Amino acid sequence: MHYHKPHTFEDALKIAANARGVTRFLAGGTDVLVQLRAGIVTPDDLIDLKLIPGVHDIARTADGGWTIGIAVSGAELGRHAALVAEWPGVVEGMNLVGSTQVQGRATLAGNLCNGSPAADSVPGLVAAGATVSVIGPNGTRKLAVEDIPASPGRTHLQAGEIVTAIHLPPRGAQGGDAYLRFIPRTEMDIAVVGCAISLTLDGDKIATARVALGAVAPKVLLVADAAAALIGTTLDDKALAALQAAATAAAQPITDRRGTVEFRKDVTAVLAARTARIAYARAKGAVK
Amino acid sequence: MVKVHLWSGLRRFTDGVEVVQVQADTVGQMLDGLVAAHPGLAPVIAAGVSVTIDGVLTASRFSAVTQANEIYLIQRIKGG
Amino acid sequence: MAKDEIKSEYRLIGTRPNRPDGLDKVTGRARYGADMTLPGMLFAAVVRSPHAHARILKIDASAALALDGVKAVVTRADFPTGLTGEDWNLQENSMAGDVALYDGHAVAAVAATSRLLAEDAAKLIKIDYEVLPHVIDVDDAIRPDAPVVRVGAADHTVPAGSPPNVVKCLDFGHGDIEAGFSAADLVREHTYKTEATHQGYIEPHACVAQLGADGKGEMWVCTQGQWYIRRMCAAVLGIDASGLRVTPSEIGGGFGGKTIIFMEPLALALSRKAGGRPVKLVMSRSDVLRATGPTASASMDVKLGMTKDGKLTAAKVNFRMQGGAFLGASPVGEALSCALACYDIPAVQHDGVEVLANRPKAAAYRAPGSPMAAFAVESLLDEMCHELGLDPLDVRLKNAVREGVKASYGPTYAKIGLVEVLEATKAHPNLLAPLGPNQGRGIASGFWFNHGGETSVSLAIGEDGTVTVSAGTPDIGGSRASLALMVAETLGIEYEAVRVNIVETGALGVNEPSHGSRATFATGKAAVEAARHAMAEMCRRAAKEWGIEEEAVVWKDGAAMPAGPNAGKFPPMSIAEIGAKMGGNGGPISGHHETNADGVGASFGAHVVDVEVDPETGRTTILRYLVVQDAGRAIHPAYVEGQYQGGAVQGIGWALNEEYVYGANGRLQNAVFLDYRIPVASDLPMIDTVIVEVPNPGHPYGVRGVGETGITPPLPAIANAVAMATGARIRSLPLSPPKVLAAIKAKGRG
Amino acid sequence: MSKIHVSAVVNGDPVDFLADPRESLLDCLRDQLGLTGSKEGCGTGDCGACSVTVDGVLVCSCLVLGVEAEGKAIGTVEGLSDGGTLHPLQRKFIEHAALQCGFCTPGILVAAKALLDQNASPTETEVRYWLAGNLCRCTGYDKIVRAVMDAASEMREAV
Repeated sequence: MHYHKPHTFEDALKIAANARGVTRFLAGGTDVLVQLRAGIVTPDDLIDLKLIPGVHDIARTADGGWTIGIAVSGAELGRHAALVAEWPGVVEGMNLVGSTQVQGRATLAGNLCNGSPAADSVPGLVAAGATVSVIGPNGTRKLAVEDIPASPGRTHLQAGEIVTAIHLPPRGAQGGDAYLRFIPRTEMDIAVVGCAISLTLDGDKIATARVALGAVAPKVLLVADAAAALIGTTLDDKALAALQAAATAAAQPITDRRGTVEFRKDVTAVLAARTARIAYARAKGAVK
Repeated sequence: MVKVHLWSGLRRFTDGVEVVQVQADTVGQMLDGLVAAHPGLAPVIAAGVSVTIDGVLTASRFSAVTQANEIYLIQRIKGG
Repeated sequence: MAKDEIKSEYRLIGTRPNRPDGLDKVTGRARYGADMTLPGMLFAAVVRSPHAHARILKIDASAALALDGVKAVVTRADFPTGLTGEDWNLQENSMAGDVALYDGHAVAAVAATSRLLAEDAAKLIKIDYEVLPHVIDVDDAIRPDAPVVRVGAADHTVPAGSPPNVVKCLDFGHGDIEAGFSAADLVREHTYKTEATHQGYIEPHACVAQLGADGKGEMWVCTQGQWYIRRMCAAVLGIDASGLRVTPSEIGGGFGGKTIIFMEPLALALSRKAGGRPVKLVMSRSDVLRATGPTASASMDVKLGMTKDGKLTAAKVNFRMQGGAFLGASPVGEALSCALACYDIPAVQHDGVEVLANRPKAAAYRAPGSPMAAFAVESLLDEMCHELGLDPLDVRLKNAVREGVKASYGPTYAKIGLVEVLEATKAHPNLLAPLGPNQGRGIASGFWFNHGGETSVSLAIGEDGTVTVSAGTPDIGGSRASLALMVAETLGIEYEAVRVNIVETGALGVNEPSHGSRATFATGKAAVEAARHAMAEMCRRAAKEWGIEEEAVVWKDGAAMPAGPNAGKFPPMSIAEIGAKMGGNGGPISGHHETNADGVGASFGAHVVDVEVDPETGRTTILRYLVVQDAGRAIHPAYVEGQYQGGAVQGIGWALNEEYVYGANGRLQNAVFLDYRIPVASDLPMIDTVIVEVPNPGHPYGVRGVGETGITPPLPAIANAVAMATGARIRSLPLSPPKVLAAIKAKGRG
Repeated sequence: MSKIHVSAVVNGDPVDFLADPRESLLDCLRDQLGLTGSKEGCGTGDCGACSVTVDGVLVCSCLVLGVEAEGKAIGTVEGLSDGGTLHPLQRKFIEHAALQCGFCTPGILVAAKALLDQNASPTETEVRYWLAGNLCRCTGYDKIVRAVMDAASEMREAV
């Protein structure tokens, strides 16, 4: 295995272009090292992106959104008070990834590019309407986060493409988001079901909403029907029931060592309602 | 003579007798006496059994036994 | 010597000094299995079967051996043939013969000059398999048409015509069982299941082994018992036991799983084949989960008869257990023996079978068999209490065994402490805590025999009067401290003046491992005897110095002194003075004792747990937890509490989330800590403890042994609490959220 | 598979070692530098026995490559005590009997110190969640949590 530490994304691209075997990028490193140790993947070339200037930065954009560097760790994200105040759901999703120790290493970009349908940080990004910048052999492009995952362990990134930054839109007034997951223990588990909801209010009424589900399909789901069930309501019982029905209908889970189809569908409904209540309260400014 | 209580699964080797009397002054003599009187018990005793004297487990073949003692063979117990 | 009189107050026993090995263990200096390096050392990697059951057609190691730096490859062909019984089991479990019997079964091993090279070489060893049908579940394995795990494995207890995987049958009981059930007002019968769990010690198995062509070698290894390792490795490799010197490292947890060998013979065989160079072999976590020690899985029928006022009249249990592909590995005998041991029941019948399945060889795990049995019996007992409107703690007290009562497993109980435990439980404030919605309280009792075993201890007086104890039972949870306390108490010296070393196999006679809750009981008893032996010699030396009869000298407060007015007037001669003089008046002074320790006293416990169950997700939260257990005597109460708390939390894991999950292909699906879910700190509240002391007359300070009983009550206590919280009775473990939610929903439909 | 030269500072001391890029920082600490206090319990970041700090950040050293240590300051259990003086956490772990087998202890001490460095008065819940990635199979965590809380209390009084 060859280890590279480029200082620009362009250099990283060149290294990747010249690599002949299995190539992996290191943003945080938690997934790559686990796979290396378990003998699942031993890259021929490992390209460490953490030394590229700017990858550790969290920056306010001109439009009032945020750009998050690809090597920003979960712990760094959690310490950023302004970001936490605006996008608590995005941050709490990332902060649920692994232990305190893993938080020191794991990144949004890594969690996204690992391609796990159960990745805790991804539903929050999808609900937020986050996008990513990508650089590749054919230039740069921007993609919605929900367009990155393809299937377990696979993404829609093309060969040699690298995510260079993650962008959150402006939160705006009367917005709130939340992420909840279900795990058997209190910590250290992979999500059995995850649900993120971001919404904005017009007075008491929900003006816009995005609902994302994790771990109930081969990739993260953005559920338009679930969002539609919320928009125009004050999150009354009827709206919650419609949200639950839409979320459950969209879920296509499997039975595995972490849960059954029936259980995942049941919990999808439970989490959808609980997450919606938190996001709504946050949007009203009741809870941060 | 000492009286030895056998667990019920062993009684098929002793013509159904639950309490076997053997001549013995020690646990070792008692076990040998059991096998001599009832050869069907040999593989069981060879595989290992636990012996209690007055309710307390004993490990020594030299532990003394008398007719006043309550003596049981029980399943061999392995700890963790 | 006259029968010991057990006092209630001591100078040191019952205090909480710092453990002697504490400093090493908080600074990172303590050396565990993988921390040893030797000159010229090679590193090993093991090739394991990916199949649950497969004939090994061909092993081609030529590509591996062609790599520079690869020094040896071993397969079963490098081991002697003709072994029988448990020796064969151990050899077969260490490395597959013609057939791989479970996912993770070792098939070949390689030694090379670096760990990475060994791992690369292992990937180049090509093995051709013919996959065979497999069976995993205990109830599937017992079917007459089940895939046959091994032909001809059954022992003499199995009647002809039994299903092919049944390898052992047993039954025992007493009383008129039919009359007992007739006398009952309520008779209930249910079937219970528990999945296999792993001991889950955080330190993976590790050793550094060296073996020459002359059959002489040595090994550094994390183990609960260095002599067991020596005997087992010698048998598996066909060498003399005395040719192998085994030094125990510090040990990162065992819980029964490090009482036998797994990969140690492979390291020795590789060393022998590599010209005697030392070989380090460290298991990965997934190796540990796939190929070492799980406990058995169990399927259990229980039938109980009870009168309206809560008196048990009869009990019948029928247990089926699989302990992997190896005869004798399941603890079905222990499970049956413990099942009804807490209760005074006029008529009891126990039946059990052991079944083979395509799983790793089960190893002992903390009170082997007792937790599963308790889950079945204590669950049903609880259910019947509620059906009759009786208090479950009162019913347990009403039926509790006590001295003079005939035990369910046959003999009459000597001095035991269950009644005292239940009374202390009843008096505890946790029972008064109010319960909210979706909360429930569960109670259960538990029992373990405890164990004595082969024990040898030496003790030497230093020239300055300090004392060195050589013990053979590895210190897993503070036993150096408890041994030092007992020796210092006996000798009348300071705790700090006693150093306890855990020694290698050449330094003492055979010691059984630190298992069966025996280290403080048996090694402690032998250490006290060794101290008395040394005291007697020190009195002789003092008598010589004073020129009086040795009978005229007694030992008191750390010194020899004349006994009575006729012995003469001499100032006390301290242990330090005697140590300073011993070179000139007879040579070194040491005490020694060896025994197969008798006088073991059983330990009973009761646990009370409060839980809250999320009715929408089935997730259980432990709110409060109480352990009450009879220690006999707590030598170092902090480490007794630690045993209670640790046992309870292992039981909580077993009850809630731990289980072996196999795929349809027979492969273990959760061989990492991410998915083998042992409890984490945030899952738990503080674990409250009450140490009950009903001294064991068989130990000089009344010790019973405390390590194992604590894992027994949590399984049923939590199941009982969840049943109260949800109204749904679940008769299989673990109580994982999907199972609990399904039960809640089924109750709603019912 | 050529090895890479790495210069770093470990517990305040400059060190150099050659790392195969496939080796974890844990492998390098243990095998190259002889610092065997950090333990491997899982190799997948699930047990915390290998906890160290890298430039002050708590990580699992099994999830860091040795080659990534270039130019970094690494803190391990061996650096917790100041010469002959134990860190209050180390002392409290002994006094509270917060270890049985002791294998998880180095990782827990390093993790607990990282907590107290940023939060001088954690609640019991905060201690439990911070340490959720440090598995202990012996103690049931009770005495560990008490020892950490007591050490924090003593350190607050000493300030």
